Amino acid sequence: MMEIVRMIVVLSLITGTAGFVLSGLKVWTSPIIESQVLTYVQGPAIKQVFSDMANDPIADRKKFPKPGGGPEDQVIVFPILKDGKLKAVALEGAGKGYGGDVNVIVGVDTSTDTVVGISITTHKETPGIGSRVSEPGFTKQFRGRTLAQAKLKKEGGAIDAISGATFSSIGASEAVKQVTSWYTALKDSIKTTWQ
Amino acid sequence: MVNQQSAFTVTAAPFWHSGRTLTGDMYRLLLVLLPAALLGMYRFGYDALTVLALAGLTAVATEALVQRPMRQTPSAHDFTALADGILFAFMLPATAPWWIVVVGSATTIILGRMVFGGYGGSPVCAPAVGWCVLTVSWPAYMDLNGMLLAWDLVEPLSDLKYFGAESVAHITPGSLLLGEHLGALGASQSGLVLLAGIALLAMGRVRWHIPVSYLAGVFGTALIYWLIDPQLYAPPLFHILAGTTIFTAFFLLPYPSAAPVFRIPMLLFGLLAGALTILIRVYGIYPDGAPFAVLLANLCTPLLDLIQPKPFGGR
Amino acid sequence: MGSVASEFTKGLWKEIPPFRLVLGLCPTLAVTTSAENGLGMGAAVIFVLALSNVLISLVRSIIPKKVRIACFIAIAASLVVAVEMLMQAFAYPLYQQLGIFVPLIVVNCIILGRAEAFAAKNPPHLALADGLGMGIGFTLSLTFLGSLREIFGAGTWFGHSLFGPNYHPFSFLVQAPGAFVCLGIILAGMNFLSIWQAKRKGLELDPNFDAGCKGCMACKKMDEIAAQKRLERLGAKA
Amino acid sequence: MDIFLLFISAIFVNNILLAQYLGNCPYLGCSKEKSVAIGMGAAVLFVIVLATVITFLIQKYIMNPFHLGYLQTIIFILVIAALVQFVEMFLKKMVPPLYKSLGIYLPLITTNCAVLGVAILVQRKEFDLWTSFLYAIAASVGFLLAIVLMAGIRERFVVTRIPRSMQGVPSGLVMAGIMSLAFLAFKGMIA
Repeated sequence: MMEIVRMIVVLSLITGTAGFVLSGLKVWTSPIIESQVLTYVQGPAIKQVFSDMANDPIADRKKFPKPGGGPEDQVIVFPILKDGKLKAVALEGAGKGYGGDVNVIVGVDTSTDTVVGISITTHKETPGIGSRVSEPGFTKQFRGRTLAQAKLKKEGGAIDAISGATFSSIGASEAVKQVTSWYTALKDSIKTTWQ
Repeated sequence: MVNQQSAFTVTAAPFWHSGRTLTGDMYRLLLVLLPAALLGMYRFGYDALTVLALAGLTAVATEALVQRPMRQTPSAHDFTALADGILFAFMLPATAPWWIVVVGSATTIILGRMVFGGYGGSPVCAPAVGWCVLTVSWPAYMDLNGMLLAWDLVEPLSDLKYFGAESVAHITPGSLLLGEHLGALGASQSGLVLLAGIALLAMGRVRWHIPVSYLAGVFGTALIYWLIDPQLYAPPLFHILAGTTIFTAFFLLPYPSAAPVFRIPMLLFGLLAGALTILIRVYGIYPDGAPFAVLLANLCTPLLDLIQPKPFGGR
Repeated sequence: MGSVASEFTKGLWKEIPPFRLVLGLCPTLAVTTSAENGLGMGAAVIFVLALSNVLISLVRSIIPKKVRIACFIAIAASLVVAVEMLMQAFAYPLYQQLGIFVPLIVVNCIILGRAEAFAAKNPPHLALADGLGMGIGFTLSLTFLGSLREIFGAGTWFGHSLFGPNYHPFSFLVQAPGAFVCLGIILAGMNFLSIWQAKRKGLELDPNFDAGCKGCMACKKMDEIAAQKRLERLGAKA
Repeated sequence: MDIFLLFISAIFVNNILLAQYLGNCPYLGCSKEKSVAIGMGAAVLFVIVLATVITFLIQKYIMNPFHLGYLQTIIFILVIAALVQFVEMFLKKMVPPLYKSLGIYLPLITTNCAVLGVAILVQRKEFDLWTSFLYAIAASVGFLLAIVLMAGIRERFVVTRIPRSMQGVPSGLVMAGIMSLAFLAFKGMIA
């Protein structure tokens, strides 16, 4: 009996201490991890869309409540500033492709409300077929489109789907649509945040 | 450690020697391959001779070098290393750069046999190991079409891979048999290699089971694909005559220590390798999958050999 | 029991982990495609191994024998989670490169092997020396193997081009088969050295020199099972 | 058809041992005898499938709702360790014949990185439960195939003149390399 009690006490002591230390570590590292992930996953994609940035959108990012989401859901907005003034914003959206979510960074010009460009951050599409959504041949089409045009032609937009990779194209286009809807809903609060 | 030769010496005198020796076997092997090598030299010129000589020389030298620290008696005189080197060179493009030949030939000897104790200990076909290592390392230098740009011909299997069955429809079995196309140095001289193989069969140096069942496996699998869609897949005879198929059947697959020894396992072994060859040619990224198929089949050898005849009176 | 110095240095050569004690093969094979990855993985292992050794040695008297393995695993796993978080926070590209092999440090036999074979029986300062020594030995081996594969397989070292554009890298080495072959040849070289040394000094060769993963309980048990099966078969035949 | 591709991919193209380097310790440790290899392979298959399904459910219904994702490693390994113990006790009591053939391998499997590896892989690949289950089966069949082929070959090493310094693990590793080379033939068959 003594033995079993000792086993339970020791085991729970060890796991308890471990849990305590780890949750402390988690609280300390999670903001650093978040910015690291953003720098290495979203950062390059944002750079691809905005080749001439003056600020660091990752450091200047702000969180907004997700339109239509629950009280805890948030959207991260990356501002592109010029001379301290807001020029454009980048948001990341996701759409369901063939193999899983297609995540897309979409840059939107805040003065004209047009798409500056898109860049695929992560996807699980078939290499060589669905993965062509991340090639310039597809992403370039979004450049300079108005928010209403930035969807596939069969949905009334101006974008050609990649032949043979319809699902992946739909996924990317869904992600862009998600971003444009968020942008439209958040436009005013974005503009007041950065002027 | 029951590892030394003593594991075998459990017999009683007197003995009768069959007259068959390792040296004699290798001597015959090299002799029957000579016509194909000569035709290869005639077609691809001086380069082919250099590749053959370099591969053979490196193989012998590597074996001698590695045998010293292994404390084995040097065995260059039994021609096994030379034969492995030549078999390996037969699968190279004739214009292969010298360093690729040296590295490949050394790999053949070291990875293919010396790490397993030398000729007879290797569980896989040594020249196929050398070829596969080179193919995964330097695909550009092993690409037959790309390496033989100076000739006006094409390599049928690469064409099949990249341009589809139509592009090889005009190639007749006769021209394949005569080797009137680009291909591996010696292995693509299908007609002469076939004659060499038949000569080995006739001399009793190779048993018929493996080559015949391999060719049957290639033919059968290719036939299935061809019947499904003759527009998309090449005819079975093309697969048998193109590339290194015949060379594989007679010289790589029956590699002594790496092939099964009983009849039914040998037949299954050949069929398996044949089917794998076609599967790799149809779905894989390598135009000619025969040596890969050899390696894969070799891996199954010990399991296939479990199908044994029952000893008389055994339980 | 030896001194701190001898416990530390044995991990560097005499019992250098993946080469002499065949421990922790999976990460050794998987992450050594470049010298940098080998070094990064090694650093993570040093951290986990040294700390787990110290912690286990500290609590060794209160752990009941029956659940000791569970306790070791719990301690090692917490440390691995800590490493995962620290790595994500401060070396994210490396974390991406090493991928699934960071969490898998917890089942690396080197951690449990040292816990069972050393830390559970020795005071903390010796356990620390042992953990550091083994960890550094592991890092050295991984960096060595990584350098070898990177230099010949890609023509670079820590990302710097070495031989210029005319070198055609032997990319077999950075692919999966090359990992196995390279490690196999290195192990053979170490064995060759042991045999040669033993012969030169006129000593008996350690009969276990090629017994495989010595510190890992699994392999010892495995040999027992194999021997038992063999006996059973012989018994059945007789 | 997708299931077929998943199986081909996990068994041949991305073999868990030969291409993903998971579970190499038992691969080299238990491949000296065919009977041991088959026993180990079967035990691994059993445990991987069970552990993958259970850790999947724990991840989905306990860890995700409570935001405990960062404790994945520690929770998974403790669950696997407990699971293996439990399975061993269960088999011993309820199915003695199965325990006799698989039981001896079970305690060794806790520290097999293939088990934890597959459990974490299906989480990283974001498979659903059914796909995870199938992937676990396919991956462990790949393990079984590789280890049995290897055992067949290594049994023959006993009668060859392998140099002294190559005996045991080194020759096993080189053979694993050649096996992995042969499996590269399947490269490109499935992306």
